[in-house]
Parts: sequence; C-alpha cells; structure tokens
Amino acid sequence: MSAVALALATNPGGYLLVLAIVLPVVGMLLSLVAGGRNAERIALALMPAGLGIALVIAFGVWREQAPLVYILGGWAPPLGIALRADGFSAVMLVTAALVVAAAGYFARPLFATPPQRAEARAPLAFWTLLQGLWAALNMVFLGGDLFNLYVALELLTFAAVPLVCLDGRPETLRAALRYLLFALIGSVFYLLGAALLYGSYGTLDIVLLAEGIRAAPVVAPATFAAGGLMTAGLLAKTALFPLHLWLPPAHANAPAPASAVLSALVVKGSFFLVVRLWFDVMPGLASDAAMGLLGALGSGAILFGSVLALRQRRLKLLIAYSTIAQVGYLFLMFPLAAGSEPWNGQAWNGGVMQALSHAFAKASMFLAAGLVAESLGHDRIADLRGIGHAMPMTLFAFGLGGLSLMGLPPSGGFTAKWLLLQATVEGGQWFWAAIVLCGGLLAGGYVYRVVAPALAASPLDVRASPSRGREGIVLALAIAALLLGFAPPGFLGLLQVGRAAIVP
Amino acid sequence: MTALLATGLLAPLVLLAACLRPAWRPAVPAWLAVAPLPALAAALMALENDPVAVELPWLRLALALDFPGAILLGVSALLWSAGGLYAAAFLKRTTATLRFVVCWLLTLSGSLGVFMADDLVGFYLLFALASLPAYGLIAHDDEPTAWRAGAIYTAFTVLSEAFLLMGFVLLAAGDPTGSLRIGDVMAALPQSPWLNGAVTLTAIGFVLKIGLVPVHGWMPLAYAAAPVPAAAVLSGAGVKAGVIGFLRFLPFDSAMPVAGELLAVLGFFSAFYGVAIGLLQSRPASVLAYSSISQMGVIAAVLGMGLAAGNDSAPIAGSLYAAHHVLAKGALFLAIGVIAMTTAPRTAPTLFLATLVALGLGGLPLTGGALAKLAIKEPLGNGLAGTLANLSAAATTLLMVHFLVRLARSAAHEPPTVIPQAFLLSWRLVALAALFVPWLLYLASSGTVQAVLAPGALWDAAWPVVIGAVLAPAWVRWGSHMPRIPAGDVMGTIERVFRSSYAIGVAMERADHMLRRWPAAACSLVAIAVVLSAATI
Amino acid sequence: MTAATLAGLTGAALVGLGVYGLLVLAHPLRKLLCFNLLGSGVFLMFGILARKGGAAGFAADPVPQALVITGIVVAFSATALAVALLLRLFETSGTVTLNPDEQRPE
Amino acid sequence: MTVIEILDIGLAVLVLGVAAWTIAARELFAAAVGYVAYGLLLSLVWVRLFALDVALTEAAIGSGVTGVLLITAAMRLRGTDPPQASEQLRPMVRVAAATLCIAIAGVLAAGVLMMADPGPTLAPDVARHLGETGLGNPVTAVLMAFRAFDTMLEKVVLILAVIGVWSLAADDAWGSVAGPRPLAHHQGPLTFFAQLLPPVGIVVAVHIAWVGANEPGGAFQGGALLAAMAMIVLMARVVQAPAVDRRWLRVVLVAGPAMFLLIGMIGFAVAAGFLAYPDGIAKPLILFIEAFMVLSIAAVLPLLVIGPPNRPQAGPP
Amino acid sequence: MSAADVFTVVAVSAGAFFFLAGSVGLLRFPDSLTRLHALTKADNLGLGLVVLGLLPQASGLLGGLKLLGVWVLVQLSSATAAQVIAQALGRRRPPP
Repeated sequence: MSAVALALATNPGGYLLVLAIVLPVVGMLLSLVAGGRNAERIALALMPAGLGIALVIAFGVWREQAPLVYILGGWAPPLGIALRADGFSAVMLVTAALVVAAAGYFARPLFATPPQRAEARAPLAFWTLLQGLWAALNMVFLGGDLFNLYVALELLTFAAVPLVCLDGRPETLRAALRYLLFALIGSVFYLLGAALLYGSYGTLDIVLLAEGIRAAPVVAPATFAAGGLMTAGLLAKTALFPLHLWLPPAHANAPAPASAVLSALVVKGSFFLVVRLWFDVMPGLASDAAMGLLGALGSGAILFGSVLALRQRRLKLLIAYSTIAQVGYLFLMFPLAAGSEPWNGQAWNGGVMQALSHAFAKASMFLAAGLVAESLGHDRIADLRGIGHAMPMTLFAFGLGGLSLMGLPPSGGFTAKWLLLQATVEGGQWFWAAIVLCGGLLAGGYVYRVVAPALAASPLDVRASPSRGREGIVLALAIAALLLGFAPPGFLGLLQVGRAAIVP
Repeated sequence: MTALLATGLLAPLVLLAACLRPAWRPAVPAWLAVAPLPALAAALMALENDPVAVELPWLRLALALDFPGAILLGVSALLWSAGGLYAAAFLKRTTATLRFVVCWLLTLSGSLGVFMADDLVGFYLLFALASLPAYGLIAHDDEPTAWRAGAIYTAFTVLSEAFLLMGFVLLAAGDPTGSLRIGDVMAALPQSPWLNGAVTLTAIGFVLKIGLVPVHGWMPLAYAAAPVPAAAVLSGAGVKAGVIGFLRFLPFDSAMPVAGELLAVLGFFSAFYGVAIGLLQSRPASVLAYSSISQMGVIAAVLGMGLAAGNDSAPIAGSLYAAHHVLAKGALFLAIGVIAMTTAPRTAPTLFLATLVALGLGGLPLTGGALAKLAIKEPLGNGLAGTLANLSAAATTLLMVHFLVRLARSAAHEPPTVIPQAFLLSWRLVALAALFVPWLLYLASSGTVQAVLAPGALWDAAWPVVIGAVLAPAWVRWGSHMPRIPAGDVMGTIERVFRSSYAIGVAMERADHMLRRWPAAACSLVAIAVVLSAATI
Repeated sequence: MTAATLAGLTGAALVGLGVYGLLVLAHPLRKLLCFNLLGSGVFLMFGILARKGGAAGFAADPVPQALVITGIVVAFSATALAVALLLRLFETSGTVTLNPDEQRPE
Repeated sequence: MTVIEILDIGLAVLVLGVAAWTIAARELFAAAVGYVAYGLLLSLVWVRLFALDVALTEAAIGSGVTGVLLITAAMRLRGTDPPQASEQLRPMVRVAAATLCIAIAGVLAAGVLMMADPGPTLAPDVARHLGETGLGNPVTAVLMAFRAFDTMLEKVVLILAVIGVWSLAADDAWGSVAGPRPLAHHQGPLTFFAQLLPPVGIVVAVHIAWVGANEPGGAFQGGALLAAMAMIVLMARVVQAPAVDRRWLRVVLVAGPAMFLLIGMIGFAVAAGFLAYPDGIAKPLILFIEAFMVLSIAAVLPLLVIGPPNRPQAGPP
Repeated sequence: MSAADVFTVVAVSAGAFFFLAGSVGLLRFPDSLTRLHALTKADNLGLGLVVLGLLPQASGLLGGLKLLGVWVLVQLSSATAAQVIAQALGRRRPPP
C-alpha cells in the first residue's frame, strides 16, 4: 500500500489516539458535573491513565516504525477526519502528559477547595481548565485535519487564557485579555489560510493536501497566501519575536503551575502546527527565503529574549523572557531541517529535542519560581540572595533546568544544540551556529544572575519551607530534562518516524 | 579495570548522593580525601599496564587512559586527596559547608574525569563539570571580591564552553563515520574540511581555560578569592583540564606550523608576562596565580612547538611538565594556608620545604622541577624556543623568590589557635610529592638517572636558577618601590568595556517596549503574513 | 459577476476592514467588534467556496457550510470570553487599556 | 445587468457600509448596534449563497446572541471611550496599517476572482454517503456524521468558555447567580412579551431542530432559539438565572457533548468505531444526540451572555 | 400576470416605500423619541403591507400561516422593543 493509502485507514492501535483525546475531555466534563473536591480528584486520577495511554502510543509508534492512524467514524478523509500519531506527536503526547501531571500534583495545595466550602471558584476552574488544556494539546498533536486543528487551537487558547487570570488581579486580567485578543487574530488568519487551501485542493486533510500540492503541475497561487497567513497566525500564538507582546505579562503573572504548562506546552502546540504545515503539508513550498525568514525571526527571538531576560527584575519575568528566547531555537529548525539530507534529519531531531527539553526544563523552572514566591511572598531577583541555603532542592532543580537552557551536557538542551550545530556545519549555514552559541552565552548569563546570588550564604527569612513532595516534582522535571541527554539512539529514531521528508 | 575507572569517576558522585540525606551530611567531609583514591589507583594501574579504553554504555560515556592521561590523573588525584584532607579540616572553621562540599565533589569528579574521557560529549561534560561548579569554591567567602572573582571566572568558563562546543561540533562533523570517540575523530581530523576551524575554536576554548594572556585576568582574581584548599586544587589540578584538552585535541602527528607557532608565541608571551606582573603583586596567592599563567604559557609553548613540528612526543613532555606543576602549585597554595596560621620563628621548616618546591618550579637540580624541565627540552630544541624556556625558568626563579619573601611576611602575628594537623599533613604530603613523584614518572617514561645526574644536565638545569637567584636580592631590595598592579591587571579594562555593552541591553529593552505595543505587534503580524507569502513564491 | 463572486469580494473587503480596525482601534470592545467583522469576512470566503463547489444536486458544497457553522460558534465563544474578561477588567481596575507597560516595577 | 444583480451589489455595498460605520462610529454603543444590523444583512448574503443553515446560524448567533453580548458590554463600558492620549496613533502608523490591510484584501480579492468555477468540492462525496446517515440535510450530515468530531469539540469549546467566564467571578460571588434580579411585581410590556413568547419560541425551536435532519435547521439553530427565549425571560426579570453550583445546571451543560461522546464510544463496540453509527439507526441516534445538544446549547448561550455570577444569592426582595 | 401578482407587486412596493420612509426618519429625525416614532409607525405598516402582498404567493395554507406568524411575532417584538426603549429614554431624561 502506498503511504497515502496507509494514512487513510485505521491501523491497529489507532484507537489509542481516540482515548488520548477522549480521556481528558471526559475528565473535564465529569469534573464540572461532580464539582468541588471531586474535580481535583478526577483530574489527578486521570493523569496517570493519560500518561499510560501516551506511553503506549509512543511505544506503538516506535515498535511499528510507522504512524498510528485512526479514521473517526469510519469516514475516510477528505470527507471525514483522521487522527495520526507520528514520532513527533508521540513524544509530544508523552511530554504533555508528564508536564500536565507534574503541574497538577504540584498545584494541589494551591488549588484545594477550602475546607468550609463545598466548592470554590479558582479550584473548580483550575482543574477543569487544566484538563481542557490537556485535551486540546493532545488534539493538536494528533489532529490530521486543518479545520479540526483550528478547533483544537481555539480550545487550547480558551483553556489557557482563563488560567492566566485565575487570581483576578487587574494586571493578570489585562494580560489575559491581551493574550486572547492577539491569539484570536492568529486564529482567524489560520482559518483564512485553511479556507484558501480548501478552495484550491478540496480537502483539509494533511496527507491529502500534501499529496495534492505535490501532484499539482503548478502550485495554486492561493497556496502561497495560505502558507503565509496560517504561519503568521500560528506564530502569534507561539509568541515568536516580534509577536511576543502577550507572553511576558501572561506567563509571568499566571499561577506557577499554569505558567509552567503555558510555557512548556501551550506555545509548543502552535509551534507543532507550524512544523506540520511546512514539513508535512507543503514541504515543496519551503523556499530558502521563507525558511530563512522563520530562522531570522527565531534568531531575533533568541537575542531579544535572552537580553531582555538578563534585564528583568522579577524571576518569573526572567523565565518568561527566557521562554521567548528558547522558542526562538525551535525556529532554527526551519532553515536547517527542510530537506532530505541526513543533516536535515539531525536538525529535525535537534529541534524536537529542544522542544522536549525546554518543556521539562521550563516547567521545572516556573514551578521552582512558584515555590520561591510562595516561600518569600515575592520573586524580586535582587532579594533572592541566600535562597539556595533556605531551599536547596528548589534551587538545585532551577539550576539543572538552567543548565539545559544553556545547553550544557548532560541535558536534552545540549543534545538539541549539538544536533542543530552539526546541521549548521554540514549545511554550511554558519550564521545560525553563531546565534546558537550567542544564545547559550546569554542563557548562561541570566541563569547565573539567579543562581549565583542564590548560592550566597546570607540568611533569608522564609515564611514556610515547601513540602518535600512538591520540591520533588520540581526536581523530577529538571531531571527529566537532564535524562533527555542520555536518550538512546532508538529515541532519535522514534523522532524520525513519519517525517515526511524521509517517507518514500 | 573498567570497574576501577568507573569507580574513579563515580566515587565523588556517590559521596554527593550521600549529601542528599541530611543525616549523612556531617560525615561527608571526612571522606573528601578518600574520594579521589580509586582514580589514583586506576592511574597507577594504567601506568603499570598498557593504555586502556572502556565504555560505560549506561552512562553513554567512553573512558580511556593513556600515558599522559594517567600521569595527570595520578598526580591530580593525589593533590585532590591531600586537598580533601585539608578541606575537611578547613570546613570545621567555616560556614556554608554543604555548598562547599557539593561544589568540591562536582569539581572533583569533573577534574579527574576529564583525564579519562574518551568521547567528545563525555569530555565536554566532564570539562564543564571541572569548571562550572568551581564557582561555589571561588565565591565561598561571600564577599564582594569573591563574588566578582566568581562572576568573572564563570563568564570566562562559559565563553570557553561556547568555543569548545563549536570546536567539538566541527571535530565531530569531520569524522564521516559519525563516531564520537576522540581517537576516531582525531584520526579523521587531518582530512576534515573543517580542520582549521576545528583546531582554532578548540584551541581558543582551552586557551581560555588555561588563562594565557590576554584572557588570563580571571586567574589571579579567582585564586586569590578562593579558600586555600580550593585554590590549591583549582590551580594545581583544575586548570589541567585545559592542558589535557590540548593534549587530546591538537593534531600532533600532522604538522600545523602556523597554528603551532601562534600558540607557542602566545605561550612564551604569557610565560614572561605572568612573571612580570607577578613580581608586582604583594599577596602570595596572587603571585602564585601569575606564576600559573607563566607556567601554563610554558606548557602552551611546548605544545605549540610540538604542533608546529608535528612532533608527537610533545604531549608526553607536556604532560610530565604539567604533572609537576600540579603538585608544586598545589603545595605552594597549601603552604600559604599553613604559614598564615604559624607565628614567625616556627615557620622555618615550612618555609624551607616551600623554598625547595618553589625553586623547583624554576628547575632547581635534583628536584622534581628539574625533571619536568628536562622533559620539555626535546620538543623545544636548542634554538630560540629552548633559550626562551631557559630564560623563563630564570624569571620563574625570580618570581618564586619574590613569592617566598611575601610568604614569609604573611606569617601570623599573634599566636594563633593550634594549627590542625591535617593542614600540616596535607601540605607536607603534596610538597614531598612535588619533589619526588616526578622522579617516578620520569623513570616510568623511560628516562634514566644517569641522564639527570650528568654534569652537563646539572648545569643546564642550574644556570637559570642561578641567574634568577642572583637577581632576586636586588628585586627584594628595590622591587617594593615599583608600582603595584591590581590582581587581574587588564580585567578592570575588560570589565569597563563589558559594562559599556549594557547600553545595547538598554536599547534592546526600549525596542522591546515599542515592539510590544499593540499596533506595532499587530502590524508585525500582518506584515509577516504578507512577507512570508511573498517569500514562498 | 455572480452573487458568489460578489460575496467573495465582500468577504475580502471585510477582512481588510476588520484587520484595519484591529490594528488601529484602541478600545478592546472595538477590537472585538473588528475581530467579528474579520471573522465573518473569513466565513464568507468559505461561503464562496461552498457556492462554487455546488455539485451533485447541492446548490452549495455542504462541507464548508458545516465548517462555517462550527466557526461561528467558536467565534461566539471567543467573543463571550473576551467580553467577560473586559468587563471584569473594567470592574476591578476602572480602565480598559491594554497597555501593560505603564505599570513597570519601580 | 439584472435586477437581482443590482440587488446583490446593493446588498454588498450596504454590508460593507455598515461594517465601515461600525468601525468608524464615534460611540461604542452605536458601533455595537451597527454590528447587529451588519449581522442581519450578512445573513441575507448567506441566503444569496444558498447556505440557509449558515444564514440561520449567522442571524441567531452572529448577530443575535453576539449582538446582545456586545450591546450589553457597550452599555456597561459607557465612558471608557475615547482612549487615553497614550493610545492615540500617529498618522504614519495608520497609513502603514491601511497599506497592509489593503494588501491583504487585495490578495484575497484576486484569489476570489481567480478561483476556479466550479471549484474543488466534496459535495459528490457527501451525496454518495448521505444515504448511510439517513438524513436529508447534507449540512447536518456533515456536522453530525462526517465531521462529528468537530461538532463534539465545538460543544466542548462552548463549555470551556462557560468555565472561563465563570472563572472571572469574584471569589465571594461563587455559588451565586448572574444577571439581573427578578422583579417582585411583573408588569410592563417586556414582562408580557416574556410570558407570551416562550411557548411559541419553544415550539418553533423544537421544530427547527427536528426538521434540521432533512431541511435547513438543526440542533444549533434550535438551541439558539431556545436560548433566546431564556434570555428574554431573564432580561424581562421574570425569573433569575440558576446559581452556578446547581448540579442540574451542570448536567444540562454537559449533556450534549457527553451524550455525543457516549454514543461515539458505543460505536467502538457496535459500529465501525468511535463516532460511527450502526447501519440503519444512524438517523434516530443523531436525532437523539441532537436533542441533548439543543438542551446544552440553550443553557450555554444565556450563561455566556449574562456573564459570571456577580452577587450573593438572594431571593426577590 | 394574474391579479394576485399585480396585488403582490403593488402591496410589496407600498410596503417597501413605508420601510424607506421609516429609515429616512430614523436617519433624519432630531431625537430618539421621534426616531422611535418613525420606526414603529412606518415599519409596522411596511411589514404589514409586505406580508399582505406575499400572502397570495404562499405555498398552501401552512405557508400562509407561517407568514402570518412572522407578522404577529414581529408586531409583538417591535411593540415591546419600542416600549422598552421609550421607558429607558424616559428614565434617562425626564420630560420637561
């Protein structure tokens, strides 16, 4: 069977993809109905199950060395909708499950329903929104239809925005509104692009569209506009420089577990779709100029984000700007990984590794910052001197995350940079190498700004020490970022499964 | 052997894991001296037998020990062990012990591991481990000078890591098999299209680590700020991570005249520059730090000449010279600590031993230093390079006399509390090792006693020391009238230049402020859509 | 010119108008209005696709119509959420400005 | 040029004119009202595109419910416009923005003019498989069968929006109700209207939902009409909205998507898989799901319009 | 053209005229109450004429009833709306 035919039929194990989406949706609905403390119980109970499903999917993709496919309702595309999991989807699913679970267990004391009440606003909202967000992420990673992905993206945004302003302070409301309005422009642009593609090829299915674009004697002019519009829309949601206006206030003011999920996963959701678009839907249109533009924006993000991170006075703002910088690295994938040379494959692996390791490292750092803020009542960097003495585990986790951002071994960040740099060398694209190295130096700078004074032995008044368990979660995330550096070759092979450039 | 190497690498990390349990923490310092011993045993075994190479697939790490690696590992382990003894006693008199212990153990595992690493990534990891955690040792005193020293040290370290990363990537890219083993990579390097880039970037990375002029400024600041045991192990063993880097990653079997001579020139310049500025220092630790710059310069010169000539015996010579420096420099730093706790008349035995070790750095006959100097004679040859080396030995002697004078003056004034026996034991152990271990190494590297004791050889070793010794009284008499240069000399200027770059940050912040306004960002969004569409056509 | 083409051109113009409003109007509620204008312009683009895809006895391709219906609902959800946010912002801070930078620390 | 064409052009000009006026209107309130008019005109355009289902949806949601939402907001935000001086734009920015927008609109217009006619279509596929669903309205078939997943998710989006809106409540208002208090004495034309209309509205809503299987209409349009009834009743202050923590309210909210999911999962066991319907009983199943969706929609839309709970729960004064 | 058709054309045209008049009033009258007056009066008449004109064209009895239903509902809602608006105006600005 041809690759296209394979992508249009359910294969064994495909039903798992449905479960991965339905489970959090059901959790969300049940949580809403059951209300109160049950919302938390349901959410926490489903997280391990979701993680299990994600792991089984990843294992299935790895064992078959082929994407899992599920045709919803038995209606094959173009009429119906398909779900597909390739290697990239699979690892993102697992990452999302891990980070969501970590944020969930971390959030328990923050979003517990007060004992004297049956139900309170923030806990109910948090637990339901968290599950909604998780469902949306899984849909984004598995969706095989551009319009279905639009709905998933909207779901993601609607779950993410209220999380930003759960505390109801005006500045968080303002940040949330800014985020929502800007993201909405992005959605509309995406939708417009999808319309143009449908108008040209009569389908919204990713595989069929790719086939249509590839087979067309001349590329329909609307395709160009669609590519630009959809990408720009997605970039707005990814907060790629210079479209990052909403990210720092939103991520820096949200509650810590929300910040962790937003920074680690939500921006990756739209990034994931940009990758889908350029590598799966329209690889033939990935001209040097277009990919160079994306790479240049990424470079701008690296430099701007890092320098701005160096200049922040608040820890969470620093981490938020660091997210802007780290997202920039992801976009170096585009000039480097477009193509079918072996080094393109390395760049692909590098980009994916960056997405994964940043997810773990950044989640860990945001949660660590949350613990610091809880213990001190503030997160002013200038007043963190000696925090390492008071909360050694937290600082250690923060530092490990920082190492991954700097790209020091052993960490996923190092592997990512190593692979990206190898690709720049073999592709002769030296400019990106310089940017990567500069970014590493600047990351060293902003991590140092926090860690070095924190190590000082000066006494510091800490309201309450964080619980062992929550520190353990933060540390576990940082260690996950670290362990990615030990990923066996088979793992890198998994990332290549279903990569369009190597599918015959 | 695999087990021994692995234990050598992991022993410090096991101790580190023990720190996780608060109940065990107080017991950990006592084990600091033990942690390096497996590595020492591994080094001795490797010296006995042929070079070994093992893989630890579960750590994704390959380890190997050849002769240069083994001797550097051995002496470093010795110094770390003695230093651990000192540190354990030191920790009883200081605060923030946990931080010190953690940083010590991390640095230890990196510092020893880097001599064993046999693959690019592992080397990079261990090199980083040998460098970055040392921040905690340098800034241990928690005062502004220590913070500044730590900050500058970290900045240089991170910069060096960046150069190394790119250098290593180029090295790896040059090997078509995709192997990351250092042996394979270096074998493929001469044919690599990126030969020059790889060598240059890697060399810059290591130059930053060994502190050649003009990137030496961090060294005097760091060693002067660090507590005695930390300064001893960092100046002795820590900095050799850079030396082993040169040994591993310069292609000595293919001559690269330009690169080699460039390195040699830089090395010789550093050798004399270090002495010149060192003479203008008054703190003993700063003097020693400048001496380190000078000595690293000599090693760089040796390796540079070896690279220029394609001389593959240069690594062994360089490693012998470096091995002596490990012990001698470590010992002298420990001496500073001992003297600082001893009142004047009772300093004599310590000063005597220190004199032997210090002059050994200049090549005093029969000391370990003389053997070290003998070892580098061959790669340097008898021409200009050999003469310069001898002159630098004379200069070093002068500097060492200066050091001894400053050391003697730093003796305690009031009767101090009793000096811990561990301090004395540690210091004497390393000092004696500095005097005698090079003999063992020399003999192990197929040298003969006759060659050392031949009158000609004795004279060759003696005359630079004599010149230095003759000049010394004059310097002691009048040198104090010379202007003093702050430790770190050019560092002040570099910092000023760096500060002026803050303006860029301010400008970018302003730009960010503008870009993040709604109309600007929204216009950017539309513009990106338009430009990207156009770019795909 | 057919009704479909005319509707398509209307949609294109609406997209332009909506984007312009989103770029230059400061009041969040006006932005939201413009978002809805822009959205309906995009839906009209789907509409012309549907009309031009009329075949097999259907006056218009039903698939884009279904997409538009879903899209309208999603856009409404977005509007409702944004309005609620805006009103809450006004309630708590007394202003509706989106410019966050007036409140930098120190 | 035929009369129809002239009318079409007039309609287009009117739509664009009202849209432009909405943007340029000096008063916020006026802009919101303009938007409602715009929405109604737009549904005429949809009729002209032979997309009656869309026209109904646009009229109900695009102009109707959204209009109520925007007008209410504009009333409550009276006086917040014009913006502060810091937000005034330089003319240069306006020109740049206008240029970009003209570029986008121009590209799209070119795309419209170049569009193939007849264009790519899935209509034949829909026609081929319509019989398997038992439905007569192809749009409903797409919504409820071929792309049922989208529709299910869209309901989840609505619920998530409700949670999002509720999450904006003040902490001490949780558990209370939103919207205006009911009046003690029912009087006036609005009350009369609110008491008279709902029975009619409910009948029409059920009718629309029911015929949606074969003719224009369907769950969403029917639900929206039902929601409109609920909003009129709330606005007339005949009853008050239920408190947000009522269990029955939650059940009604999730009933639609939950039933969709449930029947979808049953498809695993008895049909071709998730969201597949067994042969022969597809239509009844779809109508069954739609019934629950109507309920959910009727509950969701008014909740979204009246906003988060904002006062302690209290009976009529 | 049958008589019914003629009737339709005449009635619908008349209805359209009243709608137009109402719209002009909306735009040209000086204050809210007079505008309201124009709308309620003229538009109701216009709608009635249009519905009346369309009745002969209705498809069967059910179609005719639907038309009448529309008319009734619009009557109801516009009357209510006019009342509500007028009340709101009265509250805001009591008559002199």
